[in-house]
Amino acid sequence: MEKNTEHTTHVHRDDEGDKLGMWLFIFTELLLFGMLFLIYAVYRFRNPVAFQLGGEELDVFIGTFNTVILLISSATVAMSITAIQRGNKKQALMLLGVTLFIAVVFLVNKYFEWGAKIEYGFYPGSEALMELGHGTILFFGLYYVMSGIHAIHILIGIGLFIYVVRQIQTEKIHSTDYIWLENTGLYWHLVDLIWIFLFPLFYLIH
Amino acid sequence: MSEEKHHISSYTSHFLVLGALLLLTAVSVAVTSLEMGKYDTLVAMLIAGTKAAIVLTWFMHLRFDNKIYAIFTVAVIVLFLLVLYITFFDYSYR
Amino acid sequence: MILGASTFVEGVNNAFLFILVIAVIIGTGITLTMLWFIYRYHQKRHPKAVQIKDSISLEITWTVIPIILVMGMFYYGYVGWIPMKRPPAEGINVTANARMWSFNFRYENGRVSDKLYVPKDTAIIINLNAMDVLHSFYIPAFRLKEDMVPGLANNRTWFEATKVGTYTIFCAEYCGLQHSYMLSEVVVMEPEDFWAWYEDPDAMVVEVTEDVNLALLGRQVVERNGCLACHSLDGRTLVGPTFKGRYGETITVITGGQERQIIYDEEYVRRSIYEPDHDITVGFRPGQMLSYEGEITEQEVEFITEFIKSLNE
Amino acid sequence: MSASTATASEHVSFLEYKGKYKGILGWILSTDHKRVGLLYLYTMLVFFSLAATLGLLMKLQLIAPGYTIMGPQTYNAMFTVHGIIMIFVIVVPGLPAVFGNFFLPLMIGAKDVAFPKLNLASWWIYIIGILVVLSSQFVGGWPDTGWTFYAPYSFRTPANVLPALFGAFILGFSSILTGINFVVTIHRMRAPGMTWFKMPLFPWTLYATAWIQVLATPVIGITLLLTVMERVWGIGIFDPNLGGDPILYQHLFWIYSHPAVYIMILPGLGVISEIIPVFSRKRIYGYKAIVLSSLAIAFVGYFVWGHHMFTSGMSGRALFAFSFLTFLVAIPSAIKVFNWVATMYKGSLNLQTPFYWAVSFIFVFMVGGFSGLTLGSLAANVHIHDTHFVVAHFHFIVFGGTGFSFMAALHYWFSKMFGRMYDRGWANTGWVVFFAGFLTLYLPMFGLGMQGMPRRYYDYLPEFHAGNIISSLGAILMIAGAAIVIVNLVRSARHGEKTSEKNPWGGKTLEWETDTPPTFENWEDIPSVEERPYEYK
Ligand code: HEA
Ligand code: HEA
Ligand code: HEC
Ligand code: CUA
Ligand SMILES: [Cu+2]
Repeated sequence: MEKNTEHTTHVHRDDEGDKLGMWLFIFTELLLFGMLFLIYAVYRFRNPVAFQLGGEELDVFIGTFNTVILLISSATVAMSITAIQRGNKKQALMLLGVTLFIAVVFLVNKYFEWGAKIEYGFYPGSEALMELGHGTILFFGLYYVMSGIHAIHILIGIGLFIYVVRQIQTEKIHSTDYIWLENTGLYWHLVDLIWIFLFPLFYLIH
Repeated sequence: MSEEKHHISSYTSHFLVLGALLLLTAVSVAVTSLEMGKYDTLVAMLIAGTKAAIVLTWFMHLRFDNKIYAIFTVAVIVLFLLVLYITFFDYSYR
Repeated sequence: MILGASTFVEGVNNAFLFILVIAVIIGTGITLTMLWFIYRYHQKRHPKAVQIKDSISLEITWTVIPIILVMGMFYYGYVGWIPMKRPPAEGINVTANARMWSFNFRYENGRVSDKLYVPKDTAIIINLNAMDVLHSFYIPAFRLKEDMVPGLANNRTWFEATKVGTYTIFCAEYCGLQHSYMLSEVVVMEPEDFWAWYEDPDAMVVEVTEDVNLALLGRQVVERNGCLACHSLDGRTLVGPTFKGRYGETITVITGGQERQIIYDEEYVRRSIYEPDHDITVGFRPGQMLSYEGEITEQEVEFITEFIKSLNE
Repeated sequence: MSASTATASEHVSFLEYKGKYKGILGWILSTDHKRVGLLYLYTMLVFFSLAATLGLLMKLQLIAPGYTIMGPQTYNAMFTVHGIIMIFVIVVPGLPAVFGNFFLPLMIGAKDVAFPKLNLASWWIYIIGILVVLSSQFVGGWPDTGWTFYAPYSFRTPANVLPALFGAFILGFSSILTGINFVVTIHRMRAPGMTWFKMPLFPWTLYATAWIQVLATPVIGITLLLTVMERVWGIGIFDPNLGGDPILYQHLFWIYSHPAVYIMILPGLGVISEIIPVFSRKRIYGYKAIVLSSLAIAFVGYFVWGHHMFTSGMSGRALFAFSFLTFLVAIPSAIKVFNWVATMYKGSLNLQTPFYWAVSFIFVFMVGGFSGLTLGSLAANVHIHDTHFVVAHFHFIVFGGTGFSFMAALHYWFSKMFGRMYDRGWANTGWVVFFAGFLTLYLPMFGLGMQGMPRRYYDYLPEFHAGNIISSLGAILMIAGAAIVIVNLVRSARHGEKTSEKNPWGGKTLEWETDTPPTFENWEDIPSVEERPYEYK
């Protein structure tokens, strides 16, 4: 990650610098996903009908549910920062626990969502898909790639949260030194931010 | 440097923000059943954009942090939109 | 620059020359100035540097002048390019097919040729069709280049030749192993000659079989269609298996994921040409060879078979 | 690492400094920005030699039409690996990773970069990336797609391109991390008193470059990743048979790779902006104009990617816009050139090897730049796109630009880095031979391109023979020149005349105030800055 505690405590600690580093990293992520959105825009522009039909294949309920819980998890992370700032370790841990739990639920949902599609024979390169039109292939190609890469980010987020929780438990993160938590929070909000766009683009088009 | 003052957001404010986000989600889902033709996507993107802005300003603290982050963020988004715009110079006129 | 033989030549050359002249003037100017400074202000001759103040007006001058110059360059480039994008409504339509690694050209009356024959002073509209990967249709003498993109609708270019002669067509977009051998020629003729060629009845129904060497005809078909880019006649393995010594053998192929033994006979050759991905010879990849359905006639398949057979001797 | 060891290590140069680890581990595990910089330098030397040898072999193949020393498959693999290594391993990281790492903290008065461990990590990632690229040799042969990996060939070729794609993807991470590191370093760690407009020009260009690294590299990352997925799973995004658009691949590729060419050149322009005033004994002319032009190049450079696609089948309107923007992006470069020349005016020129490299840089950069303008012109581009004219353009500007500035920087900072001075006689001889070889090698390629010889051609028609012979002979001359330069530097780094002179050239920037070679943490007291840089009296 962007910072290293050892170095900062010995030589010079620069929370602002660490945060700037995190923001820069977020910018790279924004552009990475940005390009996927660009591809999406191009293909949707060229295959409007197929994308609409594709969108109808996806389950709005699961999508909405995932959106709601992801938003909640963003709020709990933000609140955990408040808790740490106020020196309330227990509350912070609890809030992070909720976040972690939601992250896992999100992935479980994804698993079932993907599982159902794959069972149905809808996955990149599958015969059922190849028989459909080009637009549909592209829609599902993008759907798998974009939600897949997003899911990988959730996994990384889970790893980070586990690390942060341990740091809080061992008092490495506390009310005057919580940049790791803040940066992890920023990262998690980014994951949320991307989902905010993925959701309408894939689930809500008609 | 690390002694700078930090803004501490209250739980209430977080709840309010979350409420707004959930509300917008609900609106976004609800509007899809209205048939608005080509404005569909526009509306959906406007709502998503608002949500994103809310997350950036409050959850990601852009409002309270050093201004430079907000400036950079806006610049990056503008850069992306320009790239998107220029790409469509090709696709819109092919 | 090289000789030119189309209506685009002037526009391109002008754009080129305009930039070249400016480049030479400014480039030599700056170089000489630097050399002069190096001589004149050498430590020995000029031991003490004179500090000068920045001058905004100077900065503006050498920003504005280049802007004007580059706008000139842009203008000439634009003017020379506009006609390339505006094919006239009337003209001879030809479809250029590109595949790894050969071109062929199909005319409206169904005539197919591996060289492009065109009349002088007539607009030729080329529909570019790439069958596998990107290729590029490049005729230096015409200052003409346009990529051939698989799946791209309305991929067209055009030209009007101004001089009778034969000019090379290159494939200018990298397309794999034999990219540098993907050449053809454009033959510009007087209109009368062209129409005579175009309507040549013999060209359509070629072979009257009697006393002709079928294997030799097969060889011509194979050469014309660029098969030899992938299939050797001497036993070497190129992109595909060799033609030599295969006929009549029992070979192993993969059909629909299943290995099976089959005999290399006329039927197999036909299937290999029309449906290459049906049976994949062990050790090779599907998707390399494309179907020649509609390009090679049943009769020609016969010739090819005879030719492959003849390689056994 | 703590403050107490700093006193013990007083006046021990970073080269001799003993840290936690001994021997080679003390290098490959060191987070000292100077050691990391040198690690990059050594790595690059090795892989540059490899890729340059491939270049020479290609030229030997092209000395006559037909088969001379290799078959087409080998040739295709060679220019691919040559291109990948030269671009992703040498010139993209190039100056920032070597001289940026070494001198950025010195020039802005910092003890290290903002994230030293991350810095070391990016070198490791870099090594892993290189190894992955080269591993393709052992898993299915070298890739044969060209460094551009154009769809759909890149997922139809029988050769195994996955390692190359993956390797380039990994190298991208290294680049991003360096970029993040530099932006934060420059924002947070400038010495007291060093306001933005008192910062020297090399750090300024690094700043602009770092932003491009941060904002453009992810684009190539995702593009390469998608190509991998396309090859493995057939997701269809670039595959015309499944509805994808191969031209979209080109858009994405060049959205990164055009800004990337400015990643390559900007730090080079920065180096030249350091050298010219120092050897002219004069304040740089138009400091602010040069700063602003760097930022302008970085920004406008984002919007011209389409000039690589003028014949790709893109819409006419897009071509129009891209050509227009391409011409605009040339202006900031012009401003720089004029300011450099103005700096020499009425100076007191001290003719040393770095200065020779710098002046010849300006020359080749001009030739490369003007040929770039020719390529940017719509009509001219149609004729010379994908011919050897392009090859000449980018060797002139990449090798001539980045390469020459790299050499200039090496000579300029050599004594600071190694505590020894290079042999000036050999250095100058090497430069002469190199420069002559360079021109003989690449000038004829302009002619070949205008005649219509396409690039990536293993074999060519007899009419192109003359140009190719000259060019191939030039390659041999140039190898001789490069060998002199490199051997001289390598030898001098080990056995050259020792020097601890802090400021051999009379430079005015902060790096010349440290010991030669610098101590472990560079400064006992962080200097404070009052004057603008380059204030000669
Ligand atoms: C260091 C890398 C670098 C740099 C800095 C540049 C700089 C420029 N490049 Fe180049 N370019 C490449 C690396 C680079 N390029 C590479 C690697 C390729 C090939 C990729 C591939 O296909 O494999 C390429 C290809 C390439 C193409 C596509 C060619 C094709 O495939 O058809 C074009 C087209 O417009 C182009 C244009 C330019 C222009 C206008 C500049 C300008 O920025 C140049 C500006 C400089 C000057 C103009 C000179 C200095 C100014 C003066 C002396 C003052 C007087 C000036 C005026 C009057 C204007 N380049
Ligand atoms: C930094 C970038 C860089 C550099 C320096 C070079 C250097 C050289 N390149 Fe490079 N080249 C590219 C980047 C570069 N190239 C790219 C991006 C491509 C496009 C690939 C593609 O199409 O996909 C390309 C393509 C390319 C082609 C075109 C292939 C084709 O289209 O058919 C050719 C052909 O001649 C060529 C030749 C050379 C030669 C002869 C050199 C020589 O000048 C090399 C000279 C180097 C030396 C002279 C140094 C020698 C030093 C030693 C051997 C070491 C001695 C060492 C010690 C003692 C330690 N290159
Ligand atoms: C782009 C390369 C390419 C071209 C051009 C090409 N082929 Fe092939 N061909 C292959 C490959 C690869 C195979 C093996 C895979 C397969 O069986 O489909 C093959 C297989 C064959 C076979 C079966 C051979 C065997 O030994 O099993 C025949 C017959 C054949 N091709 C004929 C032709 C003819 C006739 C032409 C020209 C009209 C032609 N090919 C053009 C690549 C090519
Ligand atoms: Cu076809 Cu190159
Ligand atoms: Cu470019």
